[in-house]
Amino acid sequence: MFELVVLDSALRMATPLILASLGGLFSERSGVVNIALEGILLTGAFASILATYFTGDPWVGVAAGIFAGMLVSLIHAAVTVIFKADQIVSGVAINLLAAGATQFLTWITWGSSSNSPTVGGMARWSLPETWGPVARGINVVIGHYPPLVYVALAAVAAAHVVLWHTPFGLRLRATGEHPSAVDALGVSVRKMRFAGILLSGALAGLGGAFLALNTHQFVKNMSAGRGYIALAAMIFGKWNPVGAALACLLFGYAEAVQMGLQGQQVPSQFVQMIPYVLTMVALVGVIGRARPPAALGKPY
Amino acid sequence: RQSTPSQGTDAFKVGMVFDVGGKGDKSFNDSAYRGLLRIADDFEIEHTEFEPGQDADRETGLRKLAQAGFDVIIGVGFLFSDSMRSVSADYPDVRFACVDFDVRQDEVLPDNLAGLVFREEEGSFLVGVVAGLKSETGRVGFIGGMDVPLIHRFEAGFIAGAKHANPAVSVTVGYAGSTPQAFADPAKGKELAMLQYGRGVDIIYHASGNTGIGVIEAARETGNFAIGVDSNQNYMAPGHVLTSMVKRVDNAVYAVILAAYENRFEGGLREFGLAEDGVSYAMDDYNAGLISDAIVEAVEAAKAGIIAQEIDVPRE
Amino acid sequence: MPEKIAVEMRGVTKRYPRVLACDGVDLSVRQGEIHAIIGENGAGKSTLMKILYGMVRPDEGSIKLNGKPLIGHSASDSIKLGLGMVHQHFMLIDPFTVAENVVLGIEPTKAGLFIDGRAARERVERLSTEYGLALDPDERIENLSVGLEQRAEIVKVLYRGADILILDEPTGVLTPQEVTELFVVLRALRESGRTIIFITHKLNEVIELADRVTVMRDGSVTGVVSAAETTPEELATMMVGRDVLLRVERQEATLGEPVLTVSKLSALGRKGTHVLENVDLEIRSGEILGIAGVQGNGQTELVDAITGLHATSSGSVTLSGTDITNLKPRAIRDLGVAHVPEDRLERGIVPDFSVAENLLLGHHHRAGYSHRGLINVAKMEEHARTLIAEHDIRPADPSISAAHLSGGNQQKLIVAREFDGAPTLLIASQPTRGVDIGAIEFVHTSILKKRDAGVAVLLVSAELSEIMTLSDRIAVMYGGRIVAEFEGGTVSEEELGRYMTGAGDSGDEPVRNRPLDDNSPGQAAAGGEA
Amino acid sequence: MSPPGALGTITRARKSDGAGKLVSLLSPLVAVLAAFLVGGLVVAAIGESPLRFYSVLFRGAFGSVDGIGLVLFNATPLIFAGLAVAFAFRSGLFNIGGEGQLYIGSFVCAWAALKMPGAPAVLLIPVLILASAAGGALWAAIPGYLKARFGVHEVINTIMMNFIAVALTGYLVVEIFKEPGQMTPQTAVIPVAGELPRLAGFFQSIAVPLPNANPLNASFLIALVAVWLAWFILYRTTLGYEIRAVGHNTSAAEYAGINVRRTLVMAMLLSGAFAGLVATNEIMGFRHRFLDNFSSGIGFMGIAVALLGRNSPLGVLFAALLFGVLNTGALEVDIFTDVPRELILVVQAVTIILVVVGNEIVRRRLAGGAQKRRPSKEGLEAS
Ligand SMILES: Nc1ncnc2c1ncn2[C@@H]1O[C@H](COP(=O)(O)OP(=O)(O)OP(=O)(O)O)[C@@H](O)[C@H]1O
Ligand SMILES: Nc1ncnc2c1ncn2[C@@H]1O[C@H](COP(=O)(O)OP(=O)(O)OP(=O)(O)O)[C@@H](O)[C@H]1O
Ligand SMILES: [Mg+2]
Ligand SMILES: [Mg+2]
Repeated sequence: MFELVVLDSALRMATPLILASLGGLFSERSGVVNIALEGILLTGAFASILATYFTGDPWVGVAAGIFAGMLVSLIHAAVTVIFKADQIVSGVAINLLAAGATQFLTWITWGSSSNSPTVGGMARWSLPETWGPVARGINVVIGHYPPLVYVALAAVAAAHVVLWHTPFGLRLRATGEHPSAVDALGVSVRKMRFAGILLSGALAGLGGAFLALNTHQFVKNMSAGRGYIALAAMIFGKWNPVGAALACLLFGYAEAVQMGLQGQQVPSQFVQMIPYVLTMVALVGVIGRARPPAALGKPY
Repeated sequence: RQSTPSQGTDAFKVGMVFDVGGKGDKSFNDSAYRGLLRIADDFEIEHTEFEPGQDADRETGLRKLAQAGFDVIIGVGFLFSDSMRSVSADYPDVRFACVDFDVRQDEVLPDNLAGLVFREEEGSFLVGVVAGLKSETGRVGFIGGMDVPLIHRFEAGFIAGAKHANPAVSVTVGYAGSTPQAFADPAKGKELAMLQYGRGVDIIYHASGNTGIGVIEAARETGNFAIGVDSNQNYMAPGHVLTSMVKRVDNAVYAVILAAYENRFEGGLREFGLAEDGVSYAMDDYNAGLISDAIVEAVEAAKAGIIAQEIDVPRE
Repeated sequence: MPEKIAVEMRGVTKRYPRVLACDGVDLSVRQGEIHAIIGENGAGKSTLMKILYGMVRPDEGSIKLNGKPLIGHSASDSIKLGLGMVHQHFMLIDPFTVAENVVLGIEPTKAGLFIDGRAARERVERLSTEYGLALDPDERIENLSVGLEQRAEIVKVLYRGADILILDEPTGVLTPQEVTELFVVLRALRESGRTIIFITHKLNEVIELADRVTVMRDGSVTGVVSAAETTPEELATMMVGRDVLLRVERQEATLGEPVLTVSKLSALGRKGTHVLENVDLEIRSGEILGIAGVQGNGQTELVDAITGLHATSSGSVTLSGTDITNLKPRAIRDLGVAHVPEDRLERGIVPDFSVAENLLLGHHHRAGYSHRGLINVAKMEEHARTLIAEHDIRPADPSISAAHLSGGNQQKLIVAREFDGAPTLLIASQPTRGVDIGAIEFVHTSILKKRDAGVAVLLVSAELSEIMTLSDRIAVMYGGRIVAEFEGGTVSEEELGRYMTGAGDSGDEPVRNRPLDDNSPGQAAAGGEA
Repeated sequence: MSPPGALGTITRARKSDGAGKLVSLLSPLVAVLAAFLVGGLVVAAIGESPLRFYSVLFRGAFGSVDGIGLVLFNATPLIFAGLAVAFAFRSGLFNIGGEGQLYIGSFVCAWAALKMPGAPAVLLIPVLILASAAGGALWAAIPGYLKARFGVHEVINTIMMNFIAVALTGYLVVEIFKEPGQMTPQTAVIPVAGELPRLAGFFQSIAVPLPNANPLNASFLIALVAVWLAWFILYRTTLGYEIRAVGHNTSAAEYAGINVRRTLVMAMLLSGAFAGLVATNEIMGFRHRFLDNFSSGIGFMGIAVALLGRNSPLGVLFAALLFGVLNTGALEVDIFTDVPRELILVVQAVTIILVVVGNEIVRRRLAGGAQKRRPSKEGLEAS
């Protein structure tokens, strides 16, 4: 099952998961649980199609997806950071809101609460062929996947650098571990948490944009639980960008294999269970106990 | 919701309840909806449609429509079969029609319930012939939505048609899932198709509702061909949709409403095949350049053969 | 030396919903001095310091720093102005390294973007060598001892360029060795011209280290004295407002059979180190054994090990001849062990339960209250009314939630519950921590009453005066071991203090001021097992 | 024990006295009204009449005996799902797994019914009720055990188990138990003896004209009993006392000799049992068979219901009724107005958000005279 097409498929299916789990990571590293990832993905997907539909430019769609993701995460930030309400409950409500609002808006815009029309997709990256064989060679590499796949991989590296090598990352992680210590040093916990949650929204919104633009259409509930899987991947990856991305790739691979295995005797439902069962097993400690940020889930 | 019915007036009123995938799927539901719009245009008919939110709403929604004095109520999709049975029994004066009715063996339908079923295998056979003749790699593919007998009919007809045209052709088969959601997952459809194309398949026929939008997308992206289903989907990726197996749900819906409108509605199972113009393959400007005259001739020959019952099309 | 004033607070008042934490407090600290602030629990010391540091906003009053008025300042303003604070509860991030903790908030950067790890490490190393605060910058906080954690806190403050350092109870959690080292550091800091404000409960420390002392009681200042010109007794009187030692009526103990016998008991802590080592104890019926010691020397673990809340690694605990080592807490309770826990809110009560429900905690499964899995609500309320009346818990309403009781009344609730139902062994951990004088007296009388009724009492307290007043015998714990044992009234506070700080520690055998008789712990344990 | 969970603690509703109690009771009401207002504004914004919108909505729910019957019918599964969340919440656990638990409960119910074709109703009905509860309990016990034994946060595990339950029942119904010759992924119909009676007959006998076709059935009565039972267990049994003690203060519970692990598992078991009882309505009362994917989020709605009901059994009952009204009206709105039903989802979501925010505001107002907490909990834990 290591055919190139299967691996390709795995990477594409992992892409929205990777973006969303990186999003989850920034929020949770700042100490805020983000179950709202599911709703943010969905909103990002909707917004990207809406913007692409009206401008014809999928990159505007991408920007709209990011923006919409941040907008939704702003609700989460307000509810959990300013009002200090329960973070899980806020996330659950936001997911409900996103499901209702995207369907409602789809209906308002296109007259069907299930489907948008199809829009133009994103062109693959390429250098002009006239630049000669080298350009053509490069095109084989950079044109192999949709552009956002590369963006997602770059985001993993960027997230790693930001979290572990910048003052912002240090403070963000510190906020998730011990907010009163951060406060005592004169760093605003509120600002750090807002930043973490907004970044979370931007990344998950981008993930939603990929999901929708890759199929050229918005379909109701098209996030289909990916937000929760992204959350699981983040935990599986022990709250590290690289670990989370690897977990997403594993989940994407499991799904690709399931499709590739069709016609053979494995019931698809069992292959579908793999990521979930893996996560549970991983949490119990087969790969070592995952240690969440100490102040995760605690309002400050 | 084009024209909201005014309750209590004498106008002839039709209610339509959609399947999973909903309005705008450019496929099955849209085909039914087109039929409704057309007859509403042709006659003085008020109509309303909706998509049930929760499963129990399927039955409750049908009942609400019946209570509200609708004359004809149409359920789009086999998931309505059970609810149709019970609601039609409760409201004998209202006429019901269910597209793709999931009939039981030896079941006798009541007078006010029409089951509209199609011989999809016949239309699928024709597009199978197209695929068999057109394929350069000798490998064609089929992607179904939900793994159920209804979709197996599409698969069986397609395989038979492809082999009929080219006995050496091989057919790769994939399904998006085993729940109704499998008809509404274009992302999954695209990946399934990418996998098949990646393995050398150059034409994929999909019977997967909304999911197929992804299949057609994959055809465009990889420069291969797809074959549409239910509605004419040739326009969706010009140059990449070879043809569509058109299931004339619109015609069936039109016919059943018209019958009720003219007071000659009859319950029972109604079958639509090639002979009844209930299924066909789509030819238009979008695919004129893709299908040679030779292929058209072969398809027409197969069509004549099926109508004349000289060709036996398998159902599963 | 010119007398420049570093910190000047005038008329500072802070009201919390139910308490006046600071009531018109004046504080004046000279530049270059070590200024101690002392006072009982809840006197308002920490609040005053948080106000100075800008973490808490005062309701009234003014603050001047080096002559300049501070208005509505925040913690980050204070840092910029050269104020640094080491909090009573350390503010360190466990999974981070020392260097990361130190630079957090003011990180040295490369290219203006990335943290310069090498520079951070070097700065920490420079600071630690300069003041003799040996520390490995790359070690994670979670691997440090409390003493080293405190060093990291001090380096953190110095890194921010503080020349006024506030240390809130820095010695409460340190071993004597660490205290000595800390004092060396603090003196070195004073030599370098820095000003130090130092909060403590320990009067000897004040005399030893400080230049001047401000004493607080109930939110106000009761005196400012020069350390050289005062005595611990005088300070204590200022702190408490009357004679130091509480006088309680107590009769001669009538000893009965051994009730609790602890023999060669050892237990491991979270980090795998020995928190209890070969502890031997014996308490007879009608006797109070007081355990003195600096917090964190194994007292908590000893109590938890006896009550089944902390697993032991070797040794045994015997209750009236029954081996109860590592039994479940409920089994131990059911054998007649009552336990006033050291942390009221953490363990002693369920704040969201009603008073009646709280009074049932731990008894709720017993016959009379519970029948075939059902709670007898009428019985529960009757029980509550009786105990509320007996112990004068206010307000006298069984249905009010315990969170709404004052601290003293919460403590009375726990005492009422634990003293009820004829225990044979009563363990009282810090029974008067954070309660007002009236309640202290009540608790002390109750403990003595129990003793006189033949209950064996294990009293653990950080308050030496409490230990001295109540105990028939006193054991001193240090480093997880019993280092000395005395008959009540045969030992002075100074002597106890010496053992508590490890100074009197000569070897493995505890020091005893009386010949070991037949009832020595080891033999009694053996007898119990026979 | 009780290691800090992966997702931290849940803020708990706190008991407050006198006027505070009134305010905290009023705040959800105000939140609901405010959410309605938001919904009305949206309706107006798309150019429809909010008045007509709400009149259609409430006509659907209250305009006829049939409508009221539908409200109760739609509320029934939400009562069970809400009780499941509320009950676990009392032990400090957040059971997001109601969806999975009700699938397993429903499947077990249908399977047991099909296994006992000849059994008489007096035997079959109690057995099926127990089977439903047992199925849900079993599914919930797994995350409960993993929490108690390994400290793995129940939120993640219950989410995972939702997905697994849907896939597992999907497999069973599609591959093994599908009704032969049919396309729909559903089991055969359960024996008539296992069906719960509809309530139309009873209501007609007391001159309430509930139509025969109305799906309201005896499961609603079971739901009322379950509300009482949940309250009774929590407030009148030793187990309930221990559950609440663990939920409010784990270390105090441990100190008091309560077996915390066992209590957590028991709380999850009972919570899952409530979720499993959804089957009494969906399988025994209405569909009479297991249909793949039938739930469309009842379990998740249960979270909202519990929250709105402030996690008290009686509150759950009222919140479920409110959601029943909204869901019933939503269909009516969908059919008879130009506003799509999805707006109701938005109203529900806004209600939840406003309720939590309102709770916090009220709590902070009340905290003025009541708070007796440590100034800095974090500091304490770190040192
Ligand atoms: N954030 C707060 N909210 C309510 N009350 C508070 C708060 N902080 C402190 N208090 C109360 O103010 C009083 C003074 O507390 P403070 O912490 O200053 O005492 P302290 O002198 O430092 O005592 P200790 O020696 O125990 O540290 C106490 O009664 C305390 O309960
Ligand atoms: N299902 C029920 N049947 C009968 N009485 C009930 C029921 N649910 C609640 N009650 C009564 O209402 C009271 C309030 O219940 P509720 O659960 O709202 O308490 P609460 O104030 O939230 O308490 P806490 O959250 O501290 O447990 C209960 O003490 C009980 O007497
Ligand atoms: Mg203090
Ligand atoms: Mg309550």
